[in-house]
Amino acid sequence: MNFLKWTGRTYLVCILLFLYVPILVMVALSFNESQLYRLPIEWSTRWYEALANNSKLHSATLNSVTVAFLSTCLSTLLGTAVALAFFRYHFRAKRLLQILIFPPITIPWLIIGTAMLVFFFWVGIGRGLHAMVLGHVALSLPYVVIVVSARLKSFDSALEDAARSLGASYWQTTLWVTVPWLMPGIIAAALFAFAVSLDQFLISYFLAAPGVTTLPVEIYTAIRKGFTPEINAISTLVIILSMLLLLGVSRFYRFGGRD
Amino acid sequence: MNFLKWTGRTYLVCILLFLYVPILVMVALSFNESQLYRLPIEWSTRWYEALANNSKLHSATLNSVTVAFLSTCLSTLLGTAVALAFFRYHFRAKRLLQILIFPPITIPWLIIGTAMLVFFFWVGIGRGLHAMVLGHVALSLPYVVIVVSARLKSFDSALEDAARSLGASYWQTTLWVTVPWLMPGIIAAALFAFAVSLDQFLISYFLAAPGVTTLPVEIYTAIRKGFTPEINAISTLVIILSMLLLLGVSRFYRFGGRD
Amino acid sequence: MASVSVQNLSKKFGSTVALDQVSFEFEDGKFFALLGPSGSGKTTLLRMIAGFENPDQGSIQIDGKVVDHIPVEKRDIGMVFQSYALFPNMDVQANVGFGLRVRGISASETKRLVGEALELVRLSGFDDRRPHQLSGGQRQRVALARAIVTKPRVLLLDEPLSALDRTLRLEMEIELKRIQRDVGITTIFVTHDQEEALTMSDQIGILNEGQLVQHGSPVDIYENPQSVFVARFLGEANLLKGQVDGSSVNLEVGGTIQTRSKPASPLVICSIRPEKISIHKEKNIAPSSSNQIAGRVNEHIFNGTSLTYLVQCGDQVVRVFVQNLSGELIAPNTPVHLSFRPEDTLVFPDA
Amino acid sequence: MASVSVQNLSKKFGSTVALDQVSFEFEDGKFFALLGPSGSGKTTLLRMIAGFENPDQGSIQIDGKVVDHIPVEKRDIGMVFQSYALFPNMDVQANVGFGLRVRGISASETKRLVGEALELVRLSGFDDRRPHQLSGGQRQRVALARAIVTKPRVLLLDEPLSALDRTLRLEMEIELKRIQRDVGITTIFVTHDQEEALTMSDQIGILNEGQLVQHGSPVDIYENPQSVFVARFLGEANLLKGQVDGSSVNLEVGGTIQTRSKPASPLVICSIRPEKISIHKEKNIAPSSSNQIAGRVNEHIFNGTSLTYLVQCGDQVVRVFVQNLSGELIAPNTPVHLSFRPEDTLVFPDA
Repeated sequence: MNFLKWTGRTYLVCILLFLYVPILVMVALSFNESQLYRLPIEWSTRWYEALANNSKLHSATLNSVTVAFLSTCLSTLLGTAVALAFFRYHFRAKRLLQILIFPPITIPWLIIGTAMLVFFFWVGIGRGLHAMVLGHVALSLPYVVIVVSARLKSFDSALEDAARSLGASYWQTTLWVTVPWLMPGIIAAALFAFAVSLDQFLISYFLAAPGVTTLPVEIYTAIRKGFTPEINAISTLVIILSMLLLLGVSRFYRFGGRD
Repeated sequence: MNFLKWTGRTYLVCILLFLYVPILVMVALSFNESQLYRLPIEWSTRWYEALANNSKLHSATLNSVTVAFLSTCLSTLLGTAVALAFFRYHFRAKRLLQILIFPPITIPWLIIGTAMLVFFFWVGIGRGLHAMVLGHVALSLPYVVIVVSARLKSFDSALEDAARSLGASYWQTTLWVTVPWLMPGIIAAALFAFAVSLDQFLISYFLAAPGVTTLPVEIYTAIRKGFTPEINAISTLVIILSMLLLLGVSRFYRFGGRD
Repeated sequence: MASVSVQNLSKKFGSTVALDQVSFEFEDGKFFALLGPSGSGKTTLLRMIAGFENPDQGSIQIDGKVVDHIPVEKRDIGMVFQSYALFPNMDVQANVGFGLRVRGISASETKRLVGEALELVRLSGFDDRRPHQLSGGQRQRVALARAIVTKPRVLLLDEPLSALDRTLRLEMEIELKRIQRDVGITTIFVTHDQEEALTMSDQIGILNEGQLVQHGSPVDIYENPQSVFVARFLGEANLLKGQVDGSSVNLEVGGTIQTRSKPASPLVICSIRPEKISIHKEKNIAPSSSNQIAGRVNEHIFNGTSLTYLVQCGDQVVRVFVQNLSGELIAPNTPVHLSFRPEDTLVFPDA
Repeated sequence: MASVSVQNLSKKFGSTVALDQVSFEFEDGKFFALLGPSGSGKTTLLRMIAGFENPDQGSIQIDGKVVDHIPVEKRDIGMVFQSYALFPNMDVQANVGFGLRVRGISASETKRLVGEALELVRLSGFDDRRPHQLSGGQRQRVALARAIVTKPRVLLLDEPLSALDRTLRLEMEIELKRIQRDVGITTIFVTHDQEEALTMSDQIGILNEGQLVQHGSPVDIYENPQSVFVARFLGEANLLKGQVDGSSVNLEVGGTIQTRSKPASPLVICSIRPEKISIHKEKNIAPSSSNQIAGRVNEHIFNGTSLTYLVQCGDQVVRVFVQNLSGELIAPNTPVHLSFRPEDTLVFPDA
């Protein structure tokens, strides 16, 4: 009894220490005048100003967001339709599809990214934004299907029967009854897909055309070249974006506990 | 109606084309004599032989698996306990914890890795296997908590009441009734954690001590230095491992559809 | 308001026969109950009339028109589901108005019709509630209002009361019957609960293993079951085995009795309803024309309005139903005499 | 086998009073029903006796020993839950044997005791089944066997029949009563279903808003309710308002009647059970000592064993229960005369 409460507290400490404290330290340092990790912190916005003048970073951010946005739209639409198809129909490929859905999650992205690189290059799709969007859709689709399917599990299909008995056509039933009911799942899935896309640094790294870069690639390159607090500044901005995303997700996707 | 079936097929094509065909091509090429992507494929195991003689890769693999194993054990144990604590008790920190559980999933690993690097370096935990295990536990814990909590959602707490009314102590109830019931969720969570750990190339990259490398880091470095089919060979082996993992997961973690 | 006619409906699911050559006429404006044990095909029949299932053979007509190839949404039916199936994302107003919205009725007209329907089910003023804010009985009423607001030709009810507890169910049985009578809509009601079927319907059809085994008014079927299955499934029946001896029957539990009709085979099963049996402590209190058997009270079940005695007769337990007029009980282990009239003693061949 | 005594139990959940100064003696070997509407505190009381909840005030004794600080697992109780709560990862043998395994009983002894318990609930040969392979009634029996195999001092039942359908429930009511009598264990049964309470128990305690409002044997409470709440909650009651005029009561629905006891206030409510009322088409057929009121049949509800007439008397509907002796009905709209004895006419002050 006390053991579990104690575990809860340990977990809190663990989370704070290994995830949130590092993040807070980074946020704090992004406002530090000094380039070295020197204390006490002297308030400064110089790294944000440097950011504002870094046009390479701007286009990288734009690319990141464009790819994330396009791939999120595509994978959410397609993934929801796939989850519905799984729910409603028994077709021959169904079992196969349900098995094939897991590997993209368990195989390291690095390997998949490498495989895609080789393949896209080979068949002439090449590199560039279009290849990145394709890659991100393929990678985030499984998350969408899994999250929407989880929501569908508790869907009472009598609701669809009821709508049809009241005169609603197939499409009216889907749009007015099923999709509104799925909405929390769909929104959570879209946020997941967006996060996955932003996260997929390596894929982007391999698939991007030499001229096109995305934000994670930029950060990575900057880190390799030299570790400047400018990185802390951009990371802080990304964290704020992620926090907004997470608030959206936890608003729609409840889990754990009884409440 | 036909639209959804058509979507199912599109999805199959999409999955095959953008994930499985690349992977198969990579597997095929790992058995090709030629270093260049030259057809037709001439059967050869030379890249696997090269692998067998690459001692740096061996220690990298050993490190990867050690870290993944340790962090999986720790995060599965701790995560299951946390999920149980969420389920059974209302404590003050609960709501806070439930909100804090999402960010590690939505914030790009790159950023978290950077933050951890800065922080661990700063407080003197430094780099090395112990830091990597800590980092991986912190990152995979949320997955464990979420997967086990999802399973707990359908747990009838009357089962625990029943066990206690029959004379079972708190620990007997947990070990003989609750945990066996949770087992599919716990196993799925452990496999997730293992996959996450193998996947966390960047974290490892930043946190590893100069002498200590892990498999993904090795692969990455090899790719940067020059793209040899040896990479295809090692990737093929990783894919086989992942496939085994995925079979384990889909055995225990059912999702989607009605069956 | 329409008649429904089904002809020779058959359906298999895999190798399981769900329906086997079922034909029936549902007359206009009546309340029908389809009664049967689970797996008897009653729900399949209802879903076929609704259009959710297609028959392998046979044809369905609504108002004389074949509807076999008309999809659910064009059949103009109202249906109430076991789980209520209220749309959780809509309030009561939007739930009830759904069928009107789909038909493109104007907002003001919809509001008026929804108001009328809610008044009919006595839920005026609940317009803004969400389904999860309603009790079980209220949800059932909303589901009913939603099904009838479009003035469908037929109302189909799929065990709509099975999710309610006993008290609420008794209340809703009366309510549902009242509403059906007020609206005058042809209603088909599927249930496995014989008391619901008896209480509510004008006509009962009893299904067993995909076949329609008997149909008629509740009183008619109850008083004149045509098989042991029906006698046992609709109401309770004491079944006593016996051998025919001339025009009378020698029961295995002892006693020679007269039956309503002439026994048709040498070995028979006699069926007597518990409420048709009188129980006495003294022997010759019943008219001499009555059938009599002797027994000993095992126990009594006190029910408030009535008592059921379980009487041991030979190796069999006979149930006797007695209205609670005085609150007096016959104690367990008392020897008793049971009597019942020959016209209440049905006889079936022993298969 | 033990007596249970609760004294002055009180419990609040937040600002809601769940139990308010409840005291009761559960005698050794008897079958008790705790009956009440939802929220009346009956489940809280049961869970307190089990040890899942702690009282804010008061004390619980089992066999004369205070158990307030003894945890659930040490109280030596057996409990059957509403959801059955069978362990899904264990077969029937392991489920029933769980309590013995926990107590460290040897494997061979466990096997023997489990076999006995399964025989008692008539499930011999089901040892290897998993819960999901059993029907609802079978699961209930396994849950019961599991609860009694350890020979606990008290058996606690938390609405164990509410998940079963009507037919199965009637069967299990009889079965449960038989097993309780065979084992002779003190049994406390929580239910909101008055028919279950009447049918099964030796003693009923009626709870309302956290208070124990009446207790006694089923027949005693049914025939002598001490408040309008009890009259209405346990069984059906026709409640007629009236004004006292000397020793008789002038009813609002018309008619002057005599009551069992002397009315204590000028405005009263008379309560008459539906089965105590006789219905006649002619006027003076009842003995002249009877109370009489006039009405008109609204409708009848045919139930198989019985009929219920809803009779309009003034602006009120009176229910009349009649055993189905002949299958004959009085048609709706027939004027009728209702008669009932003064000793069946209870009188309560009108609050």
